[in-house]
Amino acid sequence: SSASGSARPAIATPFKVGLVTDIGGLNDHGFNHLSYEGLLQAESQLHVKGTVLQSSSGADYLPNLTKLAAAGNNLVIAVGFLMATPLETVAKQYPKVHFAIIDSPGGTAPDTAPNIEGIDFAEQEAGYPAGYLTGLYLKAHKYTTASSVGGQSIPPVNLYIAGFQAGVRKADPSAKLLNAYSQNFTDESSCKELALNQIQAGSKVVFQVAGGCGLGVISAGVSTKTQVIGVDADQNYLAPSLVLTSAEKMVNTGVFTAAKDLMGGKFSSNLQENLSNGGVGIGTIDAAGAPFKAQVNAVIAQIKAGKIKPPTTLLVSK
Amino acid sequence: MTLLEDELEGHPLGGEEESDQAALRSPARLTAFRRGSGAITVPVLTTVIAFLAGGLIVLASGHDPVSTYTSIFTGTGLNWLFPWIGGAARATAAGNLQQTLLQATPLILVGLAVAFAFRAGMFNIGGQGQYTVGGIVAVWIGSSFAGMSPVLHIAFAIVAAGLAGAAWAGIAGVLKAVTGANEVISTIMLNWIAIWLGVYCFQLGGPLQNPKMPQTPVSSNVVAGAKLPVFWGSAQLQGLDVGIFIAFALAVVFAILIKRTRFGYEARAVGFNPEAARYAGMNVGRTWVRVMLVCGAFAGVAASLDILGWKFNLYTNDIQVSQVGFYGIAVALLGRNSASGTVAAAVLFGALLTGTSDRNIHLSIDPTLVQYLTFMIEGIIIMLVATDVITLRLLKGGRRIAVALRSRPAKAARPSGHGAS
Amino acid sequence: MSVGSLTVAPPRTASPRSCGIAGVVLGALAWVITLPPIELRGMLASIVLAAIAAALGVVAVRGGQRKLGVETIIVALLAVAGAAASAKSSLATVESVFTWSALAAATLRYATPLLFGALGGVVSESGGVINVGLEGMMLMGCFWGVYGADLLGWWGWGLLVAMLAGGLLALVHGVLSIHLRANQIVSGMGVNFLALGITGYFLEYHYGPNGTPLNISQVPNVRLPLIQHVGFFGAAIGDANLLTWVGLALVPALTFFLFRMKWGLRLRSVGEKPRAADTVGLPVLRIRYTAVVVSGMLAALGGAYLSVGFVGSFSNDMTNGRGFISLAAMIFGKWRPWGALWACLLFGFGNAMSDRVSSVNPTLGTLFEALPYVLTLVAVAGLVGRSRPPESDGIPYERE
Amino acid sequence: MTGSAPPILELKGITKKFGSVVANDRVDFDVAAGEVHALLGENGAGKSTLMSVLYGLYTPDEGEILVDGRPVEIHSPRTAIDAGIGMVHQHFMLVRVMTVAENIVLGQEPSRWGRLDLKAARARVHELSDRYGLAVDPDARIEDITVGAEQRVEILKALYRNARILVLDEPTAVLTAQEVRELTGVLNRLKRDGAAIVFISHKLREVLDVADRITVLRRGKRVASVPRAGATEQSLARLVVGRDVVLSAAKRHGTPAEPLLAVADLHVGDERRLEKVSGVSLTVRSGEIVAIAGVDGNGQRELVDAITGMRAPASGRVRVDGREIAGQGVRAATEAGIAHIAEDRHLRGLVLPFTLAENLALREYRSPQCSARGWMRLAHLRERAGRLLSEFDVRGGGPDSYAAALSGGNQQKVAVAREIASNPKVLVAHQPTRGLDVGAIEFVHGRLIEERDKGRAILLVSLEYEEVRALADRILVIYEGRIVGEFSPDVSEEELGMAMTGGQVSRSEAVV
Ligand SMILES: Nc1ncnc2c1ncn2[C@@H]1O[C@H](COP(=O)(O)OP(=O)(O)OP(=O)(O)O)[C@@H](O)[C@H]1O
Ligand SMILES: Nc1ncnc2c1ncn2[C@@H]1O[C@H](COP(=O)(O)OP(=O)(O)OP(=O)(O)O)[C@@H](O)[C@H]1O
Ligand SMILES: [Mg+2]
Ligand SMILES: [Mg+2]
Repeated sequence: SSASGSARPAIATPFKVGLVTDIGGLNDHGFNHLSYEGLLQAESQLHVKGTVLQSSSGADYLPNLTKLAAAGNNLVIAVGFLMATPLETVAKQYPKVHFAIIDSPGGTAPDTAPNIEGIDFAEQEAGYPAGYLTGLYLKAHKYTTASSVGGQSIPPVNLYIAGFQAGVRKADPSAKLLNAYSQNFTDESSCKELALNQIQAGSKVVFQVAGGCGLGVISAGVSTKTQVIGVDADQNYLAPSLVLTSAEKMVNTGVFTAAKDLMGGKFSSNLQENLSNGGVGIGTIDAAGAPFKAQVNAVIAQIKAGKIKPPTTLLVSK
Repeated sequence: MTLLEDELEGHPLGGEEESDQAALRSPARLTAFRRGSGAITVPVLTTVIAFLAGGLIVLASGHDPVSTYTSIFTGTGLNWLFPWIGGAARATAAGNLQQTLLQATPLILVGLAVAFAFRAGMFNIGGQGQYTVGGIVAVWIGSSFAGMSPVLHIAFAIVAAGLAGAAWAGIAGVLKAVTGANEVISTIMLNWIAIWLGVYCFQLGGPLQNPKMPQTPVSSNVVAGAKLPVFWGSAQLQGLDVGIFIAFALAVVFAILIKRTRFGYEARAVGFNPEAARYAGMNVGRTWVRVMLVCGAFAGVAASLDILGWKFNLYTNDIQVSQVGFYGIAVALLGRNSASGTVAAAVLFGALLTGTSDRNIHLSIDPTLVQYLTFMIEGIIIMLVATDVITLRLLKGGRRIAVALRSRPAKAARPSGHGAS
Repeated sequence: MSVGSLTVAPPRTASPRSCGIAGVVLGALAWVITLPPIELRGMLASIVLAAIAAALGVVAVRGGQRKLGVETIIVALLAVAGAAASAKSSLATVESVFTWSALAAATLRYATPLLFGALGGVVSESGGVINVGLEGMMLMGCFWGVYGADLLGWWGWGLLVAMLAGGLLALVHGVLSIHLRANQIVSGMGVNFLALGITGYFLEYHYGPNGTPLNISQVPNVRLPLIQHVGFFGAAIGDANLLTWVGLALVPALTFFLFRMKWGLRLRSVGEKPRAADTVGLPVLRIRYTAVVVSGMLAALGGAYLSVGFVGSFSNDMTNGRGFISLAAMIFGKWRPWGALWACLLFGFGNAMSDRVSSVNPTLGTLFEALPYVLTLVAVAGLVGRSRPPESDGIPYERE
Repeated sequence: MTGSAPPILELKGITKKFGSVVANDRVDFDVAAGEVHALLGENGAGKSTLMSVLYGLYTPDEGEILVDGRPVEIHSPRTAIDAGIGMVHQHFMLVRVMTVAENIVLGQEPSRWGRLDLKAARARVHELSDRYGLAVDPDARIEDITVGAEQRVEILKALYRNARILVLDEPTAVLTAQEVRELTGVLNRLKRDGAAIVFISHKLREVLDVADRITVLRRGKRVASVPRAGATEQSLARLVVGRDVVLSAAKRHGTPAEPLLAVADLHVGDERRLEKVSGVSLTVRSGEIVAIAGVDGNGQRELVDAITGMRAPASGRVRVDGREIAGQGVRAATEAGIAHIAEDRHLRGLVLPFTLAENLALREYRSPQCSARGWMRLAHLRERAGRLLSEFDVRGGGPDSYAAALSGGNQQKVAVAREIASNPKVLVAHQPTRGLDVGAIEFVHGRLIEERDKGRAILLVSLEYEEVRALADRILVIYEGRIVGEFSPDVSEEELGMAMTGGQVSRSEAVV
């Protein structure tokens, strides 16, 4: 569906944007936090009036969304696919309000109500160049194995890993790939344990796709002097000489863009964030990866040009 | 309600000083002795004191406790009970009260699951696991059998969830009865096993995962016919469903079971003194098993009311982060393991959860801090409940607090003839 | 009823009990021979061994050792399943899962925080105070350990601050349950909530959205220069955390303390029969306070291992139920340090295994996450006899 | 002997209240060196309370304590110990899982750098036990030794702490005649060494045996203080209860009829599967009281448990009126007509936090009168309890009072009432008067004989020679799990004692 026909908001009343976090809360080292940053950015640059509600359990989703919708927000953003069902319910009750959802589940949510916009990210397009860099690094050092630690087997995680694996194999077709899930996004020690396992099994680059839990992967990298790859944000600052690079997903940009677009009268069923529009990308490349910068940039250009289409399914699931 | 009240009637003894028998160690015994001391006043006063103490924390954190508490209170929706609240405020209050009661519903039942075990001398930490298993079954049945008549479908789902919870708790009961396995260990383990079972069922590619949403680790949705009717508030926007009446009814069942039935008599005897129960010809092991079955059934039904009432599906994530069992222990203890107490405590916790939810409190306090304040207030409430002596002694004009705090050094300082000799 | 068998002296040879134990060993062997380094590929040997084990189990049941016998049969069945699983998997897979040295190292890592918690529980409950608040005390250790290490710049200070915080929370539990004679379970639960609130609040307050800094000073690993390169041992214990060693050392130390020293005698007397202790002039309440506070400090060290020792940062509710597992391990270990150690190791092993097995098959992987819990359940149901807590555990002491 | 010696210990005007209960009401009491001063009184008269005040466990509301003529402030057992006071409590203060030596030295352990010096502890224990003839095994765990030995350990504990004033609260309640004699010897030795001894007992004969002076408490007040000379059991009983007491139940001979309980070749193991009962056979007939006499720990507990269904025997038969019940559990035994007055009312006999109505239903709660189709008939239970409480003269509470709130004697009456009210064919009475005062004993004995005369078969298990002789129609002596002799009630104490300790048995004595 396209923009709702309603007139642009009067100048006098500020444009209001509400944000509902999932139970991860604002300090999840992940997308809730990044969404909030996007909102802050919108507040300072677009002068919108932002409101955030955190959910402390699943029972809060619907009341929180309802509250923001009823409070006259122009745009209500639900952070995370967990809110898909309640969002659909609320959106139908408030057909005049615009809603958006980060990481809509497989693009299904937007189809359920015309006033929902899915903010989707092509994570595989960030994972691919990170993987490609990894492959180059492996080959240069005659290393055999790279690995990934996911939080849970869900699309946003698997897309990253799918791109990563394809990227590694592109650069080093003989590379061995490992993958494991910690089954959570919070317990750093469980991710560290998995990473240590993989490192012990020969992995020389570990890609973390597990939010806060993934910090444990970086910790494992630090204690074994192994290269790791950050996720979602540029995590190079955490261990500047060991974070090979980061696969970034600008959730903040997504939130900002959605607000900006709606202010400009633009609203669609899907807001696609990808490498071309800067919605995903890779972060700082450390010293170990520096020699391969040019090659990685070339691959990025190819993806942008559509010459390479990173896959969305995993090559190796274990 | 005389039934519930007589269950709460006072016990003449303040506490047992020491015992020669292992039997007296049972938590049931401990709580029974505490149960008598002022059925209504003490919990109420305890709550008040806890809030005051919480207010100090709020103050210490640099916020205004009065406005914080005002917003918490309006957030609970309890102001709906004030006739002078009208108009929009009344509508908001109604909405909040619905959420409070919706939260209270499973807490009542999981609280009863813990309380019943306590009454029989067992510590059921497994409410969470029993709730989880009940939820899995409820959502499975609720999302299948689309053509079934609603009443039947709902009853089927609730009963099946109850049975699933019962079976899960029964494992701990049987292990205790047959092999002597300590139920604290087995119920903790069963909690985690239930969680992973649930995650397995609804994960991508899991056996019960929603086939229409292959990219989401979630169950199928409960069909329209299996949803519990909402009788207050919007049926779409999570109004209050009839589940709460089922919870109330089961609380009455609990009270009757405990006080009026042979099973309850046996359960209490076993709880207070297993050896005496054996002496009376009771089969202690079988009683343990049966008690656990009942506990599990309560917790299982709790989950089904959530699923059929407002959740309608289960994400793996819901299963992993649910805290219902944790709260259930607190609720049971706050309610002193009686039916009416548990109901009251569940409503209190429900109110606390909604009242302190971000949407109700965030204007008066830094939103990133509020949930932690909630935990602290909850902790203080629970601790004060544990020491109703404080409240009791305040009630008695502080006379006895001096006794409790009487310290030996102070007395030793007094001159003593012997010391001089 | 076995008629008359008891009237003569109990038969010493091949008692049902020894049959049962032999059965358990044989059953375990049936599985172990399919694993590295033996790696028998056919199932025949395993099936034969398991069958003998099961038969021994039946003998044990017949002989009155019902529980042990049933356990033996369960072990035999599990062994066949395990052997079948090994046989079906490729050798490479089996070897990747059963890298014993790495498994041992991971087991120790998982067991360490639990061990501290469980030992804390042993101390507190030996003195007669049930400590359901271990979870909260551990969590305090997690956060304040990081805070201390960050603020004061050295992990040692971090541990100290952690112990102070854990001890302080334990003191709250102590005042409630000792002086005010609270129901100790309730008080412990309250303490858990409080810790959740306090740590979350101060995390937010001090560190805000970025969380704790990642460059804090961490408890170092102990590199054993001689052992480090010696095959199995090198990988298993050549590079373990200092706190792991401290925890392991605490087990015999605490055993010695409890059973060989006068303070241990006093502590246990207070937990068993406070009135008896009182009547010989021991300060019951003071001893209980000390026990509870020390227990909080130990639990906090366990928490600090997680944060300052292992991952080097703190996140909300980081203990994630480990305190309760410690509690279970303590009960499982029959309120004794060595017992607690075995329980923690078993649990840690389950965890380590689950990590490796779950990587093999991602769909079934989630089920394998339950492995440590299932292992514990099976073990507690079978191998451990009825355990008896200190007689006055959980009963507040008052004179009149 | 030494009425003239100055008192080592003096209690003056002690008052102690528990809420509204005045447990001690301006009580005066003193004891001199080398003297045994007995303290008598009904259950709940305030004896233990007074001694707890002395030992620093309770703080008196009024009054003062003088040791060696000087006032002392005793506010904890520590100060009491320092003042030279030692106490053997009514309920033993021993840690069951620890050894004898550990219990004795607890709190004043010989040690090197904190490490227990068990060798030194053992040596000290040996030295003391040799001096006073208190034989104990320092390395045995308390849970493995007999009550008599526990008693000795308690005395050793006090001596180890150099007590000059020794308080013994009902030390003989659980001892056999033999052990009582040993204890008397020990007390005499202590007396000779100049100790002052306070001796509390309900057994008047013992009191007359050991005491130099006797003080009687009633309802918290001191009612009399008399020298031993001139005191008789009758006169003391009158002082204690305030009326005349029938000390030895006036018993006609029973008229035994058909056998109701038949035990044949019973073998029973204990918790550790060690055989404790080895081939016991016995018969109890309607209208007959058969007593099992023996030193504690000779298999009585296991025998009673096997007969009442609490424990499955390894082999053998138990028949109640022809119905086999061995190994079938308590319910089968109850249904066959067995009732069981338990040895320990707190451990088994009562559920203390239950009301009296609930406690009184424990034996029969499954009967149609008490519960129907799974529902308890609460009104009936309450009504029935009211009847039983008045019939058995239980004082201190009604049907809705909690059992925990009654005094020990009244608690025992509740347990007795319940078992008798279940209208059993066979009544197994295990230590039915343990810890009861003379008045209560009189009552329980009277009831047992009454029930016998109604045609019940009564199996009495008792450690007390007098009780056995007063009640039994036949006496079976149990020793190391076997019945080693059968005697008529007029058997001499010496002979019975000999049999009970495994001496020569002359079967010829047996009355069939
Ligand atoms: N801790 C207590 N709290 C309240 N009342 C008590 C307490 N201890 C004793 N009493 C009451 O004080 C009175 C005296 O009890 P005490 O134990 O001294 O009796 P006793 O003479 O030792 O009896 P017995 O012969 O049964 O041992 C009783 O009425 C009892 O109920
Ligand atoms: N905390 C208490 N509050 C009220 N009454 C109590 C309390 N503790 C003990 N009592 C009562 O005090 C009395 C004396 O207690 P004690 O332990 O001396 O038992 P007793 O009467 O000697 O009985 P027994 O013969 O079983 O030892 C009993 O009636 C008991 O119920
Ligand atoms: Mg894991
Ligand atoms: Mg007494």
